[in-house]
Amino acid sequence: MELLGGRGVPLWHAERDLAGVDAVILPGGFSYGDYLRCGAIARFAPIMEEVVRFAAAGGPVVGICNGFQILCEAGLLPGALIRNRSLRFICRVVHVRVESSRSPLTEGVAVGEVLEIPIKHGEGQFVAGEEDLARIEGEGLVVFRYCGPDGTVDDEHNPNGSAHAIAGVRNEAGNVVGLMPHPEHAVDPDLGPTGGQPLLASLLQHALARV
Amino acid sequence: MKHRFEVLVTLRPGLLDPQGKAIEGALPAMGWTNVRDVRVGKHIALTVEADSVEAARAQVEEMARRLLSNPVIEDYRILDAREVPA
Amino acid sequence: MKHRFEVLVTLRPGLLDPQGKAIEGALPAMGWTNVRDVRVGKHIALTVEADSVEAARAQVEEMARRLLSNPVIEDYRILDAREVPA
Amino acid sequence: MPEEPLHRALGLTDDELERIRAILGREPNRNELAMFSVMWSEHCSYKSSKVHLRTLPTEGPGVLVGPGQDAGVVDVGDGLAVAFKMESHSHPSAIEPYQGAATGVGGIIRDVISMGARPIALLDPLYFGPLTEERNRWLLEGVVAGIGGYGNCIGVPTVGGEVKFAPPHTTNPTINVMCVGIAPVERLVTAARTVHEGSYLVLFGAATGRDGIGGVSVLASRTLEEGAEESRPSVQIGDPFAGKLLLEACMELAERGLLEGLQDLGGAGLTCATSESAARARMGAEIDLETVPLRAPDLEPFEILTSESQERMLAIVAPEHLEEVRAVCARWGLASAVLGRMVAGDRLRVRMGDVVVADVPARSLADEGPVYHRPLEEPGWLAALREDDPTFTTVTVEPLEAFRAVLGSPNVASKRWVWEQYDHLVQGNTLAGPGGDAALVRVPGTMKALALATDAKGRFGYLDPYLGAAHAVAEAARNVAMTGARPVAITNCLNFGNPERPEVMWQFAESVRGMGDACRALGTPVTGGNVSFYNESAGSAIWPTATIGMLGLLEDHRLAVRTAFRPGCVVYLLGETRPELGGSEFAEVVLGRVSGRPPVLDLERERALHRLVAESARRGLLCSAHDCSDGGLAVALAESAIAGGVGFAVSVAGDLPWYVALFSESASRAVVSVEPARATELEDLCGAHGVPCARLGETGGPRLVFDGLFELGVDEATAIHEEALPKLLAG
Ligand SMILES: Nc1ncnc2c1ncn2[C@@H]1O[C@H](COP(=O)(O)OP(=O)(O)O)[C@@H](O)[C@H]1O
Ligand SMILES: [Mg+2]
Repeated sequence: MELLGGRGVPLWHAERDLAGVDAVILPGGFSYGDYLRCGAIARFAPIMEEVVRFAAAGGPVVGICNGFQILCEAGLLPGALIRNRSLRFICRVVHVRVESSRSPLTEGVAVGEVLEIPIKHGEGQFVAGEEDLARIEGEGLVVFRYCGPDGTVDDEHNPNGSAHAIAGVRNEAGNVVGLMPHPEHAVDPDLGPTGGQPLLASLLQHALARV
Repeated sequence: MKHRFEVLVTLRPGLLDPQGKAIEGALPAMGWTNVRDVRVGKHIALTVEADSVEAARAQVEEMARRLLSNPVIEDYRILDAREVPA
Repeated sequence: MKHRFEVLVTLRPGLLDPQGKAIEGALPAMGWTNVRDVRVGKHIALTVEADSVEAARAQVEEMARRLLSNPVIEDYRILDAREVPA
Repeated sequence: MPEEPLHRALGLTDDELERIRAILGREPNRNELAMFSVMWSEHCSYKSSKVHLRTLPTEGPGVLVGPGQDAGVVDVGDGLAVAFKMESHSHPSAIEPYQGAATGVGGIIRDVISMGARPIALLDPLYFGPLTEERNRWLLEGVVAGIGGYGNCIGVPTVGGEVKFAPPHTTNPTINVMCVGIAPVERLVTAARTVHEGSYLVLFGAATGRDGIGGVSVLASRTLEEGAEESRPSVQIGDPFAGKLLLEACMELAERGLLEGLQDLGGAGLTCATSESAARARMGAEIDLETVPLRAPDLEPFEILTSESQERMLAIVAPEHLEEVRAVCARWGLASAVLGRMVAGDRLRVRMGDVVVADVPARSLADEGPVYHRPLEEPGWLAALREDDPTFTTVTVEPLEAFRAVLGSPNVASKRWVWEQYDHLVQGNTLAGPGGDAALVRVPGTMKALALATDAKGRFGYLDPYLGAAHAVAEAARNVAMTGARPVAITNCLNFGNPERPEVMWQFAESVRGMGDACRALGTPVTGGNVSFYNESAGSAIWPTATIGMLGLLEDHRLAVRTAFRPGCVVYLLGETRPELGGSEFAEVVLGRVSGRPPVLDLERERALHRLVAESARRGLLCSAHDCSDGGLAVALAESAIAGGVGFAVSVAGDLPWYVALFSESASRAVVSVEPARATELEDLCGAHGVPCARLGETGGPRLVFDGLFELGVDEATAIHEEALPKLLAG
């Protein structure tokens, strides 16, 4: 965030205070070792009560990877994430296509834009029951889909077997969004692709506009 | 009193089970071609200290629903309690 | 005939179970302070086509030993078979 | 049948028992016997290897901590130090690959943490039997998943390593792991810290169970009733989440300056940690085992003393910091226990409540173990094997066919299947992850980067252990140098068979000699390492496998050179190609022979090459650089092409037969490319450094063109290289 001019404030899981931040990012990592299910235990962390309240009040909340899993577990986002279809952890740069501009991450990004961002997860296969899936698609809640470099969505470019190649979704209100790829690992050109830049820039814009 | 329970958490029918599929895929190479519908879930055993088995069971029920399973994709089942010698 | 079995694969006693430990550690914060000895294992359900339930069971036994569990760290148990309507 | 005496059942010889009696001036009790047996084991005492390891060069301008502590430490400037160490976890991994490898990662991470350094990178050199066997596939899959399972979860990127295959590893897979950490120099927790009398020994982290006490369990089986075996796990389970909490707690303790000492509990558990802490401080210690948090009830004193339960650390804490230390532990959700205190004198006195259960001089356990000059003898079969030189056999295979075979051989093929299972990005400093010659990790807060590579040359070592180890050092240094970095220092893991067999001991001694000579010549001191003996079954040992972990330093990461070709550049081969196919990939894969002599190694030439590449990198001269190793020039060219998705047209015409020119594994060579406008500058620089250079051709186009020999598409070469491993693993 700092690279883009924002300021990060780390929040401790056992606290109950969001320290007045303008946006909440639940980062990746392995909360509680991801034992049981990814995010299953973390979503009961005391700070999550505040995050739920913040989200209900329309505050922008972004979940990345493990953070996405936590938001699904907490019921803030639809669906669930299970083990990759290969059953193996995957760390690789993928392409995702932006499917909706109605999220704090994509407000400033055109639908159809293709971004290069790394994924690194063992449990990133997005699933939902048939009805849920129909609703997610019907209401346009899909924010990102895995795709090829030219934007084609097909099985070959679906790294983990996610239903409908879904890489990220939002809630109905559009203020909570989660995704498996790691935009924060795609900001610094020294380290590789920079597909995360427009997303995090959009989040900053969005958060500032609300102040 | 201590009661030991076993909770079985299974993936909802209709959802794809990558682990089950992998096992099914490995079986023929080992000579077993007659196995179908392999589904992998979780088995969680735990001991609850409670005054009655009913109270203990109610608590396990709640833990299974809220923590041990994710209702979006999983079902659970509780196996009978055994009393554990103190 | 088709028979459905359930195999429970559990970590051997004495072995550290990090998953169980993490769950146990998280429970008090959710208000459950009376739970101990949480152990997490696997539940595998599968359907075997065989002439007799005995033959099916023997096969499940062998699959559990050779493929579904690693005897160095795990034990297994087979729940009763149910006949599955064809 | 008379029962075997207890000390022998514990692995102590009669002589060793005599020494223990002499030290104590009495009969040791059971607990003491257990303590001596674990501390005087090969694993902890290095009794067979010590005399050889002493000959290694361990000092250099940047070395802050050499061998002897949990990890070596090197000064990298800007007030920062790098701690690094390698270890083997082969035996546990052979039984339960996932957990064996996972706990290996946890263990090596704790070694680095013990120095007060934050782990920033992992590398994993792995050696398996051929993947045509199902068990070897199971081992590889489990080990890789286990390394990822632990490393990914704890948040340390796995940025490199290697995977090689050789038949002797079928029964004995070799699993090495290296960890690299970083700390401000003044925050290091080294043995140089002053420990005060009366300071507390604080054990924190996981509870203690009956883990890894296999060796001394005979004590139990003689006293406990039948059936107790059940509860004695032979395999340990990794708990990366607990490891993560431990890591963060240790970092906070080190940052706040609350520690006089810090040590992980690894082999020999509490016995090792307490006796070494006391011995290092030239003091004694008094501890009470009743304070140790237990995972299973009713552990006996000897079990608590020797348990190898994971995710535990021992801190030495001054009384005024005790409360703060315990508070930090509590904040990270870790149990802590005050075991006892440091005392004057030299005794390690262990109580269980009011009863003294052991009382021994700490140094006798930690420093005064037996030292053996084991007999050495060159194996009788070696001379004939060496004479059988594959270099001048008649080669009937077509060049293209040979090229396909070598490029797709498991040793040479892409290891993407492996390293895609590792999070190599976490922590956000990975400038270059797996896939190139060396990984590059940014030193936070500076423009510097660490260049990291691991290498072993088992096949060369089999034919000539001296050269095998020396080549491993040279290749690791070369890999690091290809990025433009300067090789700085090494750590290592020496994997061998049974040291009680003279031929194994000879292989070991020769390898140490080769490693030492190469390190001296290249100016890369040995800062630490690990010896893993007894890697054999039924008298058949693994090939002598000296694994080298090289640390290099790149002053400005923006100058880093990469492997990949880009179009429109001129390609050069640096170094000299000789008719050397002994022990080569070509000889094994195409001719079906592992024989002959390994290539000659001229360490001055090697060093000249490294200096040349470093200088070229400083000038921003190179478009790409990649060393020639397994598979020789042909593979080096192909890998640069595949990495860049760019073809080339080269001519390797000369006096050498095509298969020598393409596949000889002569040392000290590299393939580099430059902009045409700067070709003469490179040639001049080569002249100045005394490095032979030959212009091979140009980069560009979609094909790999070996003029007059064969050509194939980049996409086809990529497919051969990328698909070999996944295909084999699919069974
Ligand atoms: N087990 C592994 N873990 C991580 N990276 C690996 C592993 N095996 C190979 N690699 C990576 O693949 C690349 C090629 O490996 P290798 O052929 O051994 O390189 P070299 O011949 O240059 O020593 C290196 O970047 C290496 O780090
Ligand atoms: Mg190389």
